[in-house]
Amino acid sequence: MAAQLAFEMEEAAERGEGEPSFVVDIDGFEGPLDLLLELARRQKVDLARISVLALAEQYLAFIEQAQKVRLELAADYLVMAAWLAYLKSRLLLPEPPKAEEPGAAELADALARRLQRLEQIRLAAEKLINRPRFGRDFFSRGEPEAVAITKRSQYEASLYDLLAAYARQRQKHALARVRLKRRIVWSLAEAREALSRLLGIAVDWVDMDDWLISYCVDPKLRRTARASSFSASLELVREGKLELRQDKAFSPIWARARPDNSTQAA
Amino acid sequence: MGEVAQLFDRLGVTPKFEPEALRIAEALVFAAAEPLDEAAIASRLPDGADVAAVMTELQRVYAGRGVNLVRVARKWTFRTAVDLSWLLAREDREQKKLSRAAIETLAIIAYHQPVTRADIEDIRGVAVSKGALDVLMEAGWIRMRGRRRSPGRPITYGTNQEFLIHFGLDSIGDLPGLDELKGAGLFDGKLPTGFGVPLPNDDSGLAEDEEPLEAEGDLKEVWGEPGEEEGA
Amino acid sequence: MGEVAQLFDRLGVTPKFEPEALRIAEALVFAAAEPLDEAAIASRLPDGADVAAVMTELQRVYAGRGVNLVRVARKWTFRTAVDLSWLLAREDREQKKLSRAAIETLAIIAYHQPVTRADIEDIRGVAVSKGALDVLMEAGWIRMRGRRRSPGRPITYGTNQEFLIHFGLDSIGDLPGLDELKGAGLFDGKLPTGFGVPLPNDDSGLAEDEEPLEAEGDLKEVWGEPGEEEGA
Repeated sequence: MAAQLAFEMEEAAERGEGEPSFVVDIDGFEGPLDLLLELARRQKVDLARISVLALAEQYLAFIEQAQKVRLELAADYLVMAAWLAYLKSRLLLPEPPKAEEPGAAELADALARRLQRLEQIRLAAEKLINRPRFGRDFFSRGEPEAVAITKRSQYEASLYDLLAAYARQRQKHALARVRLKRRIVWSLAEAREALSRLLGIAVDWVDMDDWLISYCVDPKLRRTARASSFSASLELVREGKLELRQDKAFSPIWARARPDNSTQAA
Repeated sequence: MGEVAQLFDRLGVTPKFEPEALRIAEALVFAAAEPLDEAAIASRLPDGADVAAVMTELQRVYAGRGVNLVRVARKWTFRTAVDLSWLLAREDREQKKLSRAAIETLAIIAYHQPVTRADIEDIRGVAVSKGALDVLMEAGWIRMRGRRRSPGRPITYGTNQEFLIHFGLDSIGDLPGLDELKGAGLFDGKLPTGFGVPLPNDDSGLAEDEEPLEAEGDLKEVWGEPGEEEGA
Repeated sequence: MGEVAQLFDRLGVTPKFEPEALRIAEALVFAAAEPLDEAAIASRLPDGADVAAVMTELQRVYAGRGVNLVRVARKWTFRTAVDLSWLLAREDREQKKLSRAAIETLAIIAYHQPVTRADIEDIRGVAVSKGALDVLMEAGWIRMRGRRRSPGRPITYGTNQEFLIHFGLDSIGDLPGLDELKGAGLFDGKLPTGFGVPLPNDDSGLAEDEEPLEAEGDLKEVWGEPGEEEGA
């Protein structure tokens, strides 16, 4: 609203005569209904028994004066003025015999009820806002005691996580496992250990093939056993712990522990 | 414990529960940062203790003291006595003063809930002033409840638990001046059908003529509106 | 106020100060965000009130109650009675994600149970990571079943009912087999012939090569091990 000043009806209506004198600060109103309520209060009667006609006239007079001093009124106020002007004319004219629209008295009554309702809610608002209020009139404990929290972990994993983890690992190691199967071999160390044991028993020449078969029942292992033990036997020969003999190519290989004296002779 | 029993003896009161129940309830409500409902209190009381009787007795013990046991929003909490507010008023606790428009809007929402923006405007005879709803939302006292099943499906507003706590009300039915309003028969008038419920209702359930707000996007969208809707 | 005086009368106590002073001190200490020293309290009491006497009396009033008035660092504050501190303990469940090593270990236990630590290491191709078994035990999904009848008599592990509940399985046999895992795209096609996924079995009965865990002492001893066993 543009009006900043107290709008003094009395002064504005200087040339008028017998106008009720009152001071209205238009800036302080919360819309036309509020203004109407204020005007109604000035009738100093119960809102239920208010003269709506008088009220309409007062409102219209107020608007007229406001326009004379070129106050810019919000559209709301003007709409209300138009409606009240219509109501006023309806109230002054005799009622048409068959009313299609609500009668003037009904309209007036509805307005009075609206004002009453606003008045009531205002009273209620006042009561509400003047109640003792939290943080202003009463306070909670300033230092509430913290609840001690014992953390208990709850682990989370979905079935998908579980299955994916399983497949991932099995997949990763599937190929490695295959190699493991093929690697059913006699390592050099294993062969050497077996040969060393043999050295304890075989004082005389033994056929290495016979001996290997007696150790390695599984035929699949024969090749790896032969290869590893041959390499191991060469190692033992180099160390002077074993003697090897082969009569001709592809004939059996004979082995025996090297006698102690020959070790010393060498 | 013995001392509490002694206290009761001296007061000539025979409680219908173990004194221990009283101590536990007292400790719980005293320690809590927020009001506690009876179910929460009962869960810590010895089996079979009558929580309502315990709380009534505790309330009696604290009546007239510097700290009182009060019931707000159907929950129990300790509060400094209202008559000592002068003692504790501090500047830093001063609250933003609400505009007259905001106060009236709050009252309309409280007493007539669930209400739409149009309902509020109808009662006040003026467009809902800029930011009035925002201020109330920000204060944490009102909430969007749903939408009215009517053309345009307007948002309905109501109060929440914070509202009850702030104004020290046990339930919305304890609003001051409610009887006068009811007596004046002003709950009907020109309000839409279904609005004629004689009592304000802050039930979390929706009214018959309400439907839920659809989604978060919906809420946001609506919440962006007030500026635009500003008429006057 | 009158009620407080009455209370004192009934208690047969004659205070040397106005009952109002007691109420004020009570409200002050209650609402304060930190313990208050006597000077701060005295500044709000009616002139001439003996603050020490007031506090002593207030302490007496609260003695034996669920909440006590205590003096800490020469300042006054309310505290939950020590014997009721259990009221203020609360369990908080914290959601933790299982580590990759732990979930892999769990998966192997689930499919291959009963398995020993060495079995798991053999399948995974790496040493069982530190604490993976501990975590699974803590999560409550695996159990020690018994001992394998083999050198060193290693502990065998299996899953339990909690495991089934957590993963929404009706029985351990509901874990998908190879074809289903393949169908779900979890295995790509390049698997060697003879590759299989065992039909998991969490029977509570011991397998042929298992023997029972002997005693509790046994369990404890074993349970102390994992850290040490941690090799690679």
